[in-house]
Amino acid sequence: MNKVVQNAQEAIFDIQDGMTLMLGGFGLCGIPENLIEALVNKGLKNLTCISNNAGVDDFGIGLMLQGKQVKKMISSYVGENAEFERQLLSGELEVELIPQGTLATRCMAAGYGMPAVFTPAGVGTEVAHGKETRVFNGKTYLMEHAFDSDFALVKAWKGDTQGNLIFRATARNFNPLMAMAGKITIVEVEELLPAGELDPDQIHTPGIYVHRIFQGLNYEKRIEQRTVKPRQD
Amino acid sequence: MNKVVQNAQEAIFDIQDGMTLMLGGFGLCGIPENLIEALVNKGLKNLTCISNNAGVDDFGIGLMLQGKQVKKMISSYVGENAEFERQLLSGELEVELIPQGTLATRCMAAGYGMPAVFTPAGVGTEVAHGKETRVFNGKTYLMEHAFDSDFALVKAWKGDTQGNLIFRATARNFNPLMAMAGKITIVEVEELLPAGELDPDQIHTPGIYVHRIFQGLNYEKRIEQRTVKPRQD
Amino acid sequence: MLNKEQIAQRIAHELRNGMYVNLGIGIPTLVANYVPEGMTIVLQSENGLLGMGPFPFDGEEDPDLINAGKQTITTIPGSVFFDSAMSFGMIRAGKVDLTVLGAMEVADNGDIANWKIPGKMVKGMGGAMDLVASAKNIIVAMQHCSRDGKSKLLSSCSLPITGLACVKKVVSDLGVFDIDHRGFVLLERAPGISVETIVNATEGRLHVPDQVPEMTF
Amino acid sequence: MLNKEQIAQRIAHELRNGMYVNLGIGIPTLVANYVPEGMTIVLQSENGLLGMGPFPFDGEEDPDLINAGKQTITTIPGSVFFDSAMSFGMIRAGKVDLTVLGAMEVADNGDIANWKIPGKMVKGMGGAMDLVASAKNIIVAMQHCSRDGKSKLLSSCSLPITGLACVKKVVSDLGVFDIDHRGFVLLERAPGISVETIVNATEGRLHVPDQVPEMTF
Repeated sequence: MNKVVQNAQEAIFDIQDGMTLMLGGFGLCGIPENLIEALVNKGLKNLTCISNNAGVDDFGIGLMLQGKQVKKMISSYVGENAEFERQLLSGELEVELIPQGTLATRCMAAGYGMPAVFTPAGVGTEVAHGKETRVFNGKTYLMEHAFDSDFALVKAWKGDTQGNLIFRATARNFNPLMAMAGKITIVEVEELLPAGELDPDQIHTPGIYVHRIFQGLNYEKRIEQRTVKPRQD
Repeated sequence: MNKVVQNAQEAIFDIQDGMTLMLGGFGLCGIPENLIEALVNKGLKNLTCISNNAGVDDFGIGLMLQGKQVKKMISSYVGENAEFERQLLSGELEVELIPQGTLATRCMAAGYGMPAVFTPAGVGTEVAHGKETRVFNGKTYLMEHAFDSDFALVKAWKGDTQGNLIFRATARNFNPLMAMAGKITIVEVEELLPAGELDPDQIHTPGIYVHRIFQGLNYEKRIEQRTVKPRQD
Repeated sequence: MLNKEQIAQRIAHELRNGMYVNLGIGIPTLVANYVPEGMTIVLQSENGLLGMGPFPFDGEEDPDLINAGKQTITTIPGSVFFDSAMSFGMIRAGKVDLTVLGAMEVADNGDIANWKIPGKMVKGMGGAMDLVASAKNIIVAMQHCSRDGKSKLLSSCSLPITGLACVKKVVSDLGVFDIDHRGFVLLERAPGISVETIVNATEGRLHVPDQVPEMTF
Repeated sequence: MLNKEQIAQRIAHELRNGMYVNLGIGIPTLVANYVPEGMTIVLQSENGLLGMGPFPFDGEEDPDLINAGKQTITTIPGSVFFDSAMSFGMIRAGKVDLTVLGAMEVADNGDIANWKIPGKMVKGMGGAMDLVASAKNIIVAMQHCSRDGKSKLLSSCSLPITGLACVKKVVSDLGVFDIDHRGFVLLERAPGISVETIVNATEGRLHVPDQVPEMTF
């Protein structure tokens, strides 16, 4: 039971060209910054990335797009990224857009061993093309399949040496779902603690789902839309 | 937004004969003691109860069986209860036994708006009779439907006035799943706090799923199998 | 004609105490500014938060705490965080009482199009398809006509649709409309807008009752 | 013949460092007492716990902390609690490395019956059907024959089955058996038990290799 690795580079040693990766985060919130940097440095190519968004031009998955590492994105929203748009329009990049709840639920299905789930999202739209529909209680649902990915790359707030994870605020988002869904799950945490330091009642992801864990460095946590209100004083 | 009621009696004011109730707990661990007592006192009849177990002769749902209030039990294991056995063999009580994971997942499906889920549990057994099967990746699954219940009766450790809940240790079990699944969800807690007293990162059940909440009294928390080891000293 | 703030203000009349509400990006977000005094509503943000508070004070932004529009926000007493599967689970299970969305087009049977303009950049549907497929009560905030004067309240959507027969009410810059078997049912006129103006601006089936009051704020 | 403790002790040889293991009620529970020195395994209890510790000291029982057999237990550093859906989710997703169960009957194709005796009281399957349908590796701990001497290693189960073609290995009081296309494959004999005794006690197809060592502890 040795899940702790030294850093992102060591953690991704066996990720190869052409693989399918899940990457946690919503926008730039809760993304695995260290792991993305390691993927960029390693120069892997032809990756399929399952992630709600595709980062911005110069941060997050945007960095992988800059390096033309991504063959296909499976996302719900990709509108923050000019390089993304260029590659899409030029045909360099494949994109599969799916509803956000479908994305989340297909991750959960993988983590819970459910091969398929039913959702009404996308019924009657182009998302439904080629998919099986089914009526329950008079309402139509699409059958959507669990994701099948080689690796899940996840960012948590705190973790322990057994791989137990706690997320913080809305940086939770897709992270615990993808943590459950990867054939191999790699987690970077802001703080890595000895087993026993986390309250067993308050762990979001049990370590049984986690294969490798390390403490990340130099978190930038860039904000996409800084919205504030003026101070009264 | 007034979810707080005074006690169990007030909380169950509109539960009627013949309704379908979900009751949280595993064995006697984490059962809604106050709500069960109120159901017994009210003398409701012909209830269908969805609960992993049926209590013991003189505690938990066993008290409702003593009062012949239960028409049908939907459970995974009912072996701790002699009165249960008597009523079953005499034909007074209907019982539907389903796998424990199927019970849990059918609750979750209701709470997540998924009309049906697939599980391999029970394939090829008498549990599969009359159920649709389907093969995914060479493995056969049963299609199981989300539960449809009138009320969910839940026991949590701490809760706040908005209905946010935290469970403790293995008293969690089916409670958060049933909390999500009830058309109306009633929760008894050991400690009821003002909104804002619970850490938003550590809430197991968001209050959006909870309709009524109260602080329970006189918890007995009976232990079914007291297993201990001798002290060394 | 109503401006964006007034559309939001009018939609706020639909709020009821204790509602759980999901507000989409754009005009819907503004609705939060018009919650009536003394009323409690709980805002759901589909990226994983119930109980969304106002923007933070300058300097107190938390990069881990954003809404579905990726804006920095705050929590309030009673807030809860959860993952995206539970977030859309509660949406799909009908636990959110009211959803307010923007739209490019709405049809008189309640179809909505708000995610894609073919030939232009496609940003994706985000959570919109999940919301429209599951919400019990959907109100659309929108401009009645495009900049070149074409009606966006149609007999059928020309753009790729987001969901079928789901919109219950539309608040446009010209008026308030229910959608039922009669099509768009004109409930209220914007101040100074005549029924005739609305009739001319509406391509879809429009039912005009005998009395159409002017809206009040 | 092995006694219950010895069956558990032999099964403990199958443990590997770092395994997540679910132990059923009865003999399987005893396996926890024979984890080799220096090896770490994590016990999953399907009522919602990873990292099950030993029984508490007398007077320190916590009624909120029980295992799937409803016994009072303790946690260890690194323990986690979760709900029943996640518990069976991780079982269904194949995250539990080894499952040890008791059985009333096992067939030579791996079918197992361990939940019901028609005509007698039916207690229910609990989590057994979920476990056998999903576990990657199932070892059965059982008595080879019933009290009246009938084999419980059969060509097909006579009792209502719990799951199909799922058992990978059987440790009985007479020996250790793999199950593959040849049926029961005799790997080891219990001390002092002859191959002939095992052949006579096994109703299902039995493959006997040339060499069948006596098991060691």
